[in-house]
Amino acid sequence: MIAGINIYEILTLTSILFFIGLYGFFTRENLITVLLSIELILNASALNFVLINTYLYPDLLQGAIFTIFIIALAAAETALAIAIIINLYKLIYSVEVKDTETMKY
Amino acid sequence: MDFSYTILIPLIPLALFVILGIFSKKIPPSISGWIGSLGLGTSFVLSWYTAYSYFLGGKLNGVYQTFIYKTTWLNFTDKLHIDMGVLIDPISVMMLVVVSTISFMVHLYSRGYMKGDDGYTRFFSYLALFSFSMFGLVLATNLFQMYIFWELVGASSYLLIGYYYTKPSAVAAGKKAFIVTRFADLGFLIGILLISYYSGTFDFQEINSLHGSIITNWAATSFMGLSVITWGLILIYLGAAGKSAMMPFHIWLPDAMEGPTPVSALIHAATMVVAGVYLVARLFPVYYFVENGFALQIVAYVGAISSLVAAIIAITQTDIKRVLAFSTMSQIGYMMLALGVSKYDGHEGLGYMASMFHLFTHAMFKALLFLGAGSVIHIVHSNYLKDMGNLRKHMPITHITFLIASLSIAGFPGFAGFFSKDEILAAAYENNMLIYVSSVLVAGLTAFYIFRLYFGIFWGKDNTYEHTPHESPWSMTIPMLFLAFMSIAGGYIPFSDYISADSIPFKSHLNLPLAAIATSIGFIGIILAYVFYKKENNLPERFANSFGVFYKWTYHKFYFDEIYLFVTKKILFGIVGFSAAWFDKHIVDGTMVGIGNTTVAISEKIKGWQSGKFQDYAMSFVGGGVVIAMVVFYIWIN
Amino acid sequence: MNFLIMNIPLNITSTIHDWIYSIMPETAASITIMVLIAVIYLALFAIIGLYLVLLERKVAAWFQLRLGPNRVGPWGIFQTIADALKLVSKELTSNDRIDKFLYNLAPYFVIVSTLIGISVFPFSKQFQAFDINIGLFFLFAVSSIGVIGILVGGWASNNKFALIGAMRSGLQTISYELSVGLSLLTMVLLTGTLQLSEIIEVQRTGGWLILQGHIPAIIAFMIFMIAGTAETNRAPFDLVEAESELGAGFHTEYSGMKFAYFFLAEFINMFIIASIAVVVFFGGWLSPFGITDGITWFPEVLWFLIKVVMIIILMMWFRWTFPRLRVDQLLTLEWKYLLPINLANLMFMAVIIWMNWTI
Amino acid sequence: MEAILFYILAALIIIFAVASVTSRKILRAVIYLLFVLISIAGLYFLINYNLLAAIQLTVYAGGVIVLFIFSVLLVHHVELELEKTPLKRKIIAGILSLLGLGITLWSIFTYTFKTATTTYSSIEVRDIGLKLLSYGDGGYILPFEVISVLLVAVMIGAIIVAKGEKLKEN
Repeated sequence: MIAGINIYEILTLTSILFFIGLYGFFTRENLITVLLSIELILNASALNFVLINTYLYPDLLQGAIFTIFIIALAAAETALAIAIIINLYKLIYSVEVKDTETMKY
Repeated sequence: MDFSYTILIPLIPLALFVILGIFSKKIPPSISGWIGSLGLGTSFVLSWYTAYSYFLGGKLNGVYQTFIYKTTWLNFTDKLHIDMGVLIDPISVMMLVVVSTISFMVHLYSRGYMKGDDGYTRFFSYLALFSFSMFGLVLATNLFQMYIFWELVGASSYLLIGYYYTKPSAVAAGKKAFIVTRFADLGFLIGILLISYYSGTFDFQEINSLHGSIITNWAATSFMGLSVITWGLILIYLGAAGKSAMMPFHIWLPDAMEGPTPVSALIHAATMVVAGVYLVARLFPVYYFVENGFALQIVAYVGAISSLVAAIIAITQTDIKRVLAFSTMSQIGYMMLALGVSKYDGHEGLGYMASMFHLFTHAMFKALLFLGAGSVIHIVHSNYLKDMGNLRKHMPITHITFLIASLSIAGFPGFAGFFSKDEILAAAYENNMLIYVSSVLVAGLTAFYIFRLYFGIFWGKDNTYEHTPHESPWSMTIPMLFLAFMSIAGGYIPFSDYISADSIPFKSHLNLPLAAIATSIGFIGIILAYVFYKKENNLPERFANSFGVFYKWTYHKFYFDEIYLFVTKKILFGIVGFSAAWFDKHIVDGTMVGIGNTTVAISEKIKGWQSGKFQDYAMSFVGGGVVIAMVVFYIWIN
Repeated sequence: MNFLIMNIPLNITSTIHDWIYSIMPETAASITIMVLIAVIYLALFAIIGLYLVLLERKVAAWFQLRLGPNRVGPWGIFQTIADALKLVSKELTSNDRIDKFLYNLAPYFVIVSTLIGISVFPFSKQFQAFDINIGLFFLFAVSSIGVIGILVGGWASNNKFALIGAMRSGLQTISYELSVGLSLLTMVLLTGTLQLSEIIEVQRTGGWLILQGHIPAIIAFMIFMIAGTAETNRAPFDLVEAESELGAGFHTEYSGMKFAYFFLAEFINMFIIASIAVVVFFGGWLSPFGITDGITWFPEVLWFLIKVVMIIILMMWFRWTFPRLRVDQLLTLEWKYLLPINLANLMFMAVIIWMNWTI
Repeated sequence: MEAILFYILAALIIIFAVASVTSRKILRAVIYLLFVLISIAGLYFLINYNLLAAIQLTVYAGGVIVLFIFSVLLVHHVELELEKTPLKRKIIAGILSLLGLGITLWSIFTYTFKTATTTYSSIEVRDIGLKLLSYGDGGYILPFEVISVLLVAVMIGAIIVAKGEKLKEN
């Protein structure tokens, strides 16, 4: 619990972070940068978990533990995604989103 | 007395079928023939033993008892359950004897006849399957079990007719038999449902024992002037007519001769085709008592007409197997009419007894005729009368046995056919003069065409053959000799001591005046045949020409096939089918195609949305989520 | 203001602490103290860095049977200060077409991460800036940031040698971080706490941890030294720089003070590794066998520095003894030998603690 | 003081997040993300979740960001700039994000949270460790194990995927 800060301000912060990530996810043209945006989204939710835990149920640990899980999942997701991106680069020498549209109508 | 061992009689062929069917590629032909014959031999011995013990000891207070051993097979509800079991009563025991005897003989015969055939083992497995089904049919305790085996019999008949499946005509014949009998069986099935619905049971015994009181109740529910139960019986008779090749449904039987000759002997002469007769006999009390036997009269008239028409057609056919096929049809018509004119009690039930008697003797001599024909065909390699002639010296045993069978079917005194036919004629005479006259006429025609055949094959012109004809091997002649013996001795069995409509034995005696009339008519037929066909001459042609159109009609079997083709092709396919097709094509298909075209048109417009960019999809997803959230919140606020 | 008081206890001298609080309002006081501590640590950082460089040169000279720097000041003790002055006055050159922002940012990553690193060590009972409850883990976390500076700097230089050096550094650091972490984790099983001051307290009663944990502790120490040497990109694991192959590796394009930052950071990293080793294995500021326990005026920080210098000399000894590894050998050593051994050792330690076999 | 720190951190987070999603230099975007992550770690420190902060730093700063930088090093050159996003796309995405943000904030602000009055000083590593390994009520042993299995699977999967072509050759 941060003195002088109420939960609304914190949730506003995380919401803004989340939607900045979403905006990046929509607009970035490069797979790596898209992944960065996903990290932002994940972090926003992880932060939400922790902060809500602190503000509403300070004697519980669920939020912290779930954040640990989220971080682990994020790491796993990134590792796999980057492996795929590197393989893609090996195949088509590009990591642009527009070059991966082979499933178009 | 315990007859539960009779369950083995069908089960042995079933085991044979399974073994021979599964290992048909593994078992060498020499062994499979022996296995089949041995198995059927066991059934044969068991059947005769059953007959011996039943007819000597099955009476209680002068009435033959019915023994039933059954188990509930499918239990739907307390009331609706389907049983499986064996029913031992005079006619089933008689049928057991017939089926097992003919089947055993045919097995023995086939070992010689089918020698060297590719599907030898397959043939025996089919035969075993047929035997199993036929035994099951005969021993059925209830309508449903009978129906099951009825269809199994049809299926194995289909398999055996189409045995030479590389031959298009055989395949077509198999299909024809299957479709026609299937069509008739539809009536049978509906009949079963009607009868069972109103009687509340499938069980033969219960249905038959209901005849006194309940039938009047049944009669109350009427449809088109007839009670529902009469309709049910007529429908059941439809099935019987299909199986037994009665008039409208007889067209499959001549074509069924495409199958191997032993099969014709077994299935299409002696056993399966009399299943219809057996079915009517099995339900005889119901037939007799419902609405004063209206359905039974139909049976009688259909039988009489069939027998007459078939006899006429048989005269002109040149394929010897077809002649025999029409002869079979004619004789079954005899049995049917005998049942039809029969009454129930005591001596009045003479027709019933005569029918069964004739069934028995006919099975023997007709199977023998077929086996003889098979023997001839085996040597001549042709089915046609014109390719035969003067074979009596080359094939003495075949000649003699064929002659015995011919005399028997012609009703020559002293032979089996004489006795049974006499009983039928007597029954007809006592009850229906019209039918009697027709029957006498048929007797004469029968004598004529069978001796036409006999003289055509064994006398007449001296044909040149590819190789010198010789007598068939012992494996074929021994069954023939046995059946020849039965064709004579069968007539001396006191049938009325054993079989009657009400299971009470009575005394029957030869009706001499009637026998004399029939015999003289038969003589006329034989003499005519002798004149026409003993030596090669032009008499038959002149005779045929004098009949003109009638001869042509007869030769073409009264255009029955053509009528059927016209009805199916022109009316069903042409008018009904065409309009149905139009509807299907323009309305049903049109709707579907319209839906498809609309979808295609819409998707052409919107396919650009599928850009292949996952971000676009995510945007649509989030946009949808936002919209839904807005709607939900809007509703929530208000 | 709980936050500051609780997490940054000012233990250097309580008098200064009290004095500052007495003359200023609370917020201002804590900010002042924070600045003061930062200045102290920066100074410490500079002095340690400079004199480790000198020590290295002296040790190298000694190993190679020569004199080393001996002109500036007595025994050349001002040599590195002179060097630093030279570097400060040098022009900051850079390549054309580089990412200026990242190029300039990179050295600070390295510097800041090392600086944060040294702030958590208890040099003595009183001398510790930041006694965080997850001390070891925090150190581990912070030290992993340093590699980002190397990677970014190498990439932003627009130089292929720098890029290769940076890539190698990334590989090496990420790989060996595992071994460092696992070997420390082995010891954490023994101490039951991550807080550095408590780790030292544990050793006060039971003896140094390398003795308490006997076999697995010794194995862990060996692994830690190997991996730690690799973490600091020192020979025989100096593939990152590898002068004979890559010029100067990732900092090829850096000059002047920025180069000095990388250079200093390397030595401070060495110091950090040595300090961790001292804290975790050799009892931190505790005297051997408690020989100075009774002497209240004795500066315990001396023990800490003596032990650290011993370990640093050991690491320098490595440098002048072993030839450089190839990059595949480096990775093979880590993934095929150190990591499995480490995991087995961790199990071993767990069993020992479970069965209560510790001394 | 803490409030000021929070505002500073919040400002850093938002500024660097925006910079991260708009920067046209790829490695800068990664570094901005790193700053966001470090600021979030700072937030964790601020609420005394030291362990989480350290995990955030270790995994994100030490692992994920290094992976990102690695991939950038492998696939991108320093002189390249990212392609410009079409303006139309930016506008649509912006409107969508703002709409979503609006709805989220609206729903947050219309809800009354029951903020707890007690405060929990600092979470201990020991507590979290025990919680993660306890199989009783409120224990997380199963998800913990599942995550471990997932990580192993991902490790193997990443190796296979990245190696792809070479494996085929062999």
